[in-house]
Amino acid sequence: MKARVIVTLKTSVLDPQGKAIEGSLKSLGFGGVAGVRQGKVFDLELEGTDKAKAEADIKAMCEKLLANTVIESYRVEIAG
Amino acid sequence: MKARVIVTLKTSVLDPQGKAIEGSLKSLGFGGVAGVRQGKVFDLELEGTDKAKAEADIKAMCEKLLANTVIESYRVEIAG
Amino acid sequence: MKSAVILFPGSNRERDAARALKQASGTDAAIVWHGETALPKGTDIVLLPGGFSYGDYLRCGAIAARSPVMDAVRAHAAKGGLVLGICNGFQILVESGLLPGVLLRNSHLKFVCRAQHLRVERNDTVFTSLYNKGQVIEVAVAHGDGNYLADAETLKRLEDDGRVAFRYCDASGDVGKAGPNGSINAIAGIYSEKFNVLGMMPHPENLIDPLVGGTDGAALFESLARKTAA
Amino acid sequence: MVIATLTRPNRSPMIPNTPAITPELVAQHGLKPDEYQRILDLIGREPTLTELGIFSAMWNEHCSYKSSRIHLKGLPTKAPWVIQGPGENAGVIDVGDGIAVVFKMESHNHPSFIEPYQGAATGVGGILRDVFTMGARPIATLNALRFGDPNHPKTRHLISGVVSGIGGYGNAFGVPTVGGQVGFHTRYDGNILVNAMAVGICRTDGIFYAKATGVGNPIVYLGSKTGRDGIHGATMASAEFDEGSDEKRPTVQVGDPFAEKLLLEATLELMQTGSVIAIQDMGAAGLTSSAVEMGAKGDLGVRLDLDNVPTREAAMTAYEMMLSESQERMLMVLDPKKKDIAEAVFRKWGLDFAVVGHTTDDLKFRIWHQGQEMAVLPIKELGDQAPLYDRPWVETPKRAVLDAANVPAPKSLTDVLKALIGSPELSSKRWVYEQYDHLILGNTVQRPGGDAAVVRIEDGPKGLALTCDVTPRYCEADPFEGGKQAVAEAWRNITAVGGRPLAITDNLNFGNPERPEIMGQFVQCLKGIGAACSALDFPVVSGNVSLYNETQGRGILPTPTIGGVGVLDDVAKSATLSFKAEGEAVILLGE
Ligand SMILES: Nc1ncnc2c1ncn2[C@@H]1O[C@H](COP(=O)(O)OP(=O)(O)O)[C@@H](O)[C@H]1O
Repeated sequence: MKARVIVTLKTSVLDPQGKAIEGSLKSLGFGGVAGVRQGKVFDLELEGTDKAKAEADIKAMCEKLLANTVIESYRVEIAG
Repeated sequence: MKARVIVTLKTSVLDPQGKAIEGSLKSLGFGGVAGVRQGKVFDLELEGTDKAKAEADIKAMCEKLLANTVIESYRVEIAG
Repeated sequence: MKSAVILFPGSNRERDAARALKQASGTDAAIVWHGETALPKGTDIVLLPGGFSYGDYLRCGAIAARSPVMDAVRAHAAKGGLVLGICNGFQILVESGLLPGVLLRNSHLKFVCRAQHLRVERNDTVFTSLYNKGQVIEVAVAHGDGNYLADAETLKRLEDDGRVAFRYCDASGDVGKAGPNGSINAIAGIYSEKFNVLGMMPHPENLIDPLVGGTDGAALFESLARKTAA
Repeated sequence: MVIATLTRPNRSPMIPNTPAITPELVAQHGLKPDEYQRILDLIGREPTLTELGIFSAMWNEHCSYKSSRIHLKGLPTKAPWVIQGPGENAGVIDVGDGIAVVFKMESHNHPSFIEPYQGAATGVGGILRDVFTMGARPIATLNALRFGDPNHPKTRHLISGVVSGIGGYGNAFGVPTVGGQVGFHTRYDGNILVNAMAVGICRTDGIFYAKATGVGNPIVYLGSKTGRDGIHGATMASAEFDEGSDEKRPTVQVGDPFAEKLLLEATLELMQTGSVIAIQDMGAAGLTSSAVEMGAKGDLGVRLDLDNVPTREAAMTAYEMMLSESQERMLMVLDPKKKDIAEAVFRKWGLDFAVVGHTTDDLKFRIWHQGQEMAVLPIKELGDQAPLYDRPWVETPKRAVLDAANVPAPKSLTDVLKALIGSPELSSKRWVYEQYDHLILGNTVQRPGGDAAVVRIEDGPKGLALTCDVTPRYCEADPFEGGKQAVAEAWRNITAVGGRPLAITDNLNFGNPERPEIMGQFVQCLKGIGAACSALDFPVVSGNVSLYNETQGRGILPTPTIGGVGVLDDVAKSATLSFKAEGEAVILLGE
């Protein structure tokens, strides 16, 4: 089973990377960019076929390792 | 307009970060993880409402800056 | 020798580089701001220093590679002008297309700072004429993303053309052991096709003084000074 | 999906500035009932919410040193070479030839436990700012770290995050991290210690201070924008952790070493223009404590107009702006005639620059926002009238001296040696310091791995010997002797490399001072430190106190980290610890 986890900084948290990328896009001539936030994506390959279990497992992985919920939020997408 | 760009390493490129995370997940007791690949996500806020133009612009941003196409592929999702 | 050290926001070894150039040539390097569109007249060598340009955000060197001054650097290189990129400078060179390949995160995923032996692969270039071929030198490494990678075809071309400048090795010159970062073929630095552009991860500019770890890096700057002496 | 809007008007919905101040609200601000009474007596009315926030920031342990102040007064802080003792952003000593050394150590313990990478990184950022706000270019950093039992499930994660955070910030900022300490003990399981020290140099006539002068001079905000970072972080740093704190964790700040590097270059460039009258880093309790300090030190009032504060988030209230702990920010009082020159420097470096207020002659701290006066407080009393406690303390009972005769001799000395050098405490720390760039700037004469690091000053021949020391188990067994020993060890490490010890900074990490045993450790350690400093003519010029390092009633080992600085007149003469040749004599000095 394939799953994707997207981890992003909470909105109130400073994102220095996003800020720098936004500046660079602007100076490259992309004027219409009003904001950039950078996050991480984890593509997981899981054994088994139980979707509900996978979802619970991934949630636990996020809480324990993939995200620091003090500053980050995460979203889990399980493929088909 | 909001858009999301997902940049991932091409499959042929080794991903030591993903490997390390896979190892950590296993040692945390998540046995069923068969593979992890790490990528980046950029959430963009764009001015204007022309979806086609936005798509073309974002493609150009990816080619010029957001992805290093020697090793990375990208995907663009435009909200709504 | 007229040299220009490019200062990007976040560069942090520009003083170290300027000091090494001055020690070798007796002249002060011009410090050129990243927003400039031209290099000082008569520049012989452009040095892209180490550091974390733009915080190394996105990818190391990626944002700096797209700053205005890089067009001038590209034009300088196209005319055969000398360009030396050290550490972040090397990353900027590959991101700007002046050198092939990519520099990935170190294979052990950690920043590494330590003394490191290098083997000088050839001494018939402007950068290395004062070394011996095969000489083992000790310089410093200090980077988190120095893991050089290129596709098989590019790699073959680099090797066939003798464009590998330095390889990581041990004190006896053996490159078999793992380098500090997992680079393919233990590559620590490469030349451009015309051998006028050199990118390298290690820091020869920090090893120019017997009191501060040794002088094995000095010959690189002295080679340049000799070649470009007016 | 939520995406931050980055360009937005800074209009706040008017959250009431004058809610009823309930005992609960007071308690949430970490203020005790008698402390609140003190506020009422001081201003003669009920405070507004913004004012309550300002008091909570100024009167917490972290800012006011209310439990430690009276004891800190006993430390020797003077010597002919001391230019600035405790009380400024950092201490300053004279090392001759017109060169001043500026240094300080500070803790970032609690944030590093919650988010090890960012907590440690912002700790390094904060201490670097303390040094370059005084006009000095940082030339070295050190760090003293304590973790729990190596086998504790959290330790591995914490150490790896902290070490990469320290490296991540210092390496990008571009300062060599040349030394430090790493220790382990189960008593740090729930409270790790991250103490960072920064050292900078400037000309003795080029030092900048926090004291504002002149009425009507512009107060300028510099650096990154203000967000809702760590609101109440300063209060958190003084509140004991309880079991539930994993859940109600407050936000921590994210560091931006890139912005800090720009801030460094811009600040030093600006100082050259002669436009800076006073300058103060926005550390914990950001805008509040920096503005109050600049005004109070100069016997001036301060008026801030928050509408001009560059913000990162929409609709920030006065309360939030005054308590934000966003990093990489500074406050300056500028010469009005040179404001444009100053602004040009900051624009060049791409940093925010905004006039957010001015100095006044009414000795009041006034906060204006959206046409309303949100706070008006007596500026000097905010600092001077902070609570001061002489907390009860008890002496640590003397332990019986062990009789060597009762300690069984080990069977194999080789095994003992192996056990010692294999222990986490004594094993090589290379894994740590290889992740720190210790060679940048090209002046590191003695790298990590020796007794003290030696860093050359510019082109020499002078250099500095730098070290961090403390042995917590000695301090636990006998706080007085342990405090003395920490200073003596710093002294020895400096002399061992050929340096002349000049002064120290300290970082006093202890448990809950409201417990007499802990307060006793604190008082006695401090006495020991003072005794050793006096005996050695090795004054304390700066420092930091971190109390309440305690989880579920169990405190850390008393850990007064000492950061020592010495000078070498010629770095070529520094001594290293390796044996140089075969057949040399080995001489043991001392008892
Ligand atoms: N956190 C750290 N950062 C940088 N260097 C460190 C750190 N911890 C230890 N070191 C270095 O490792 C060496 C050994 O440290 P330590 O065992 O504490 O030595 P000692 O007990 O002799 O002071 C010293 O040179 C010290 O500076």
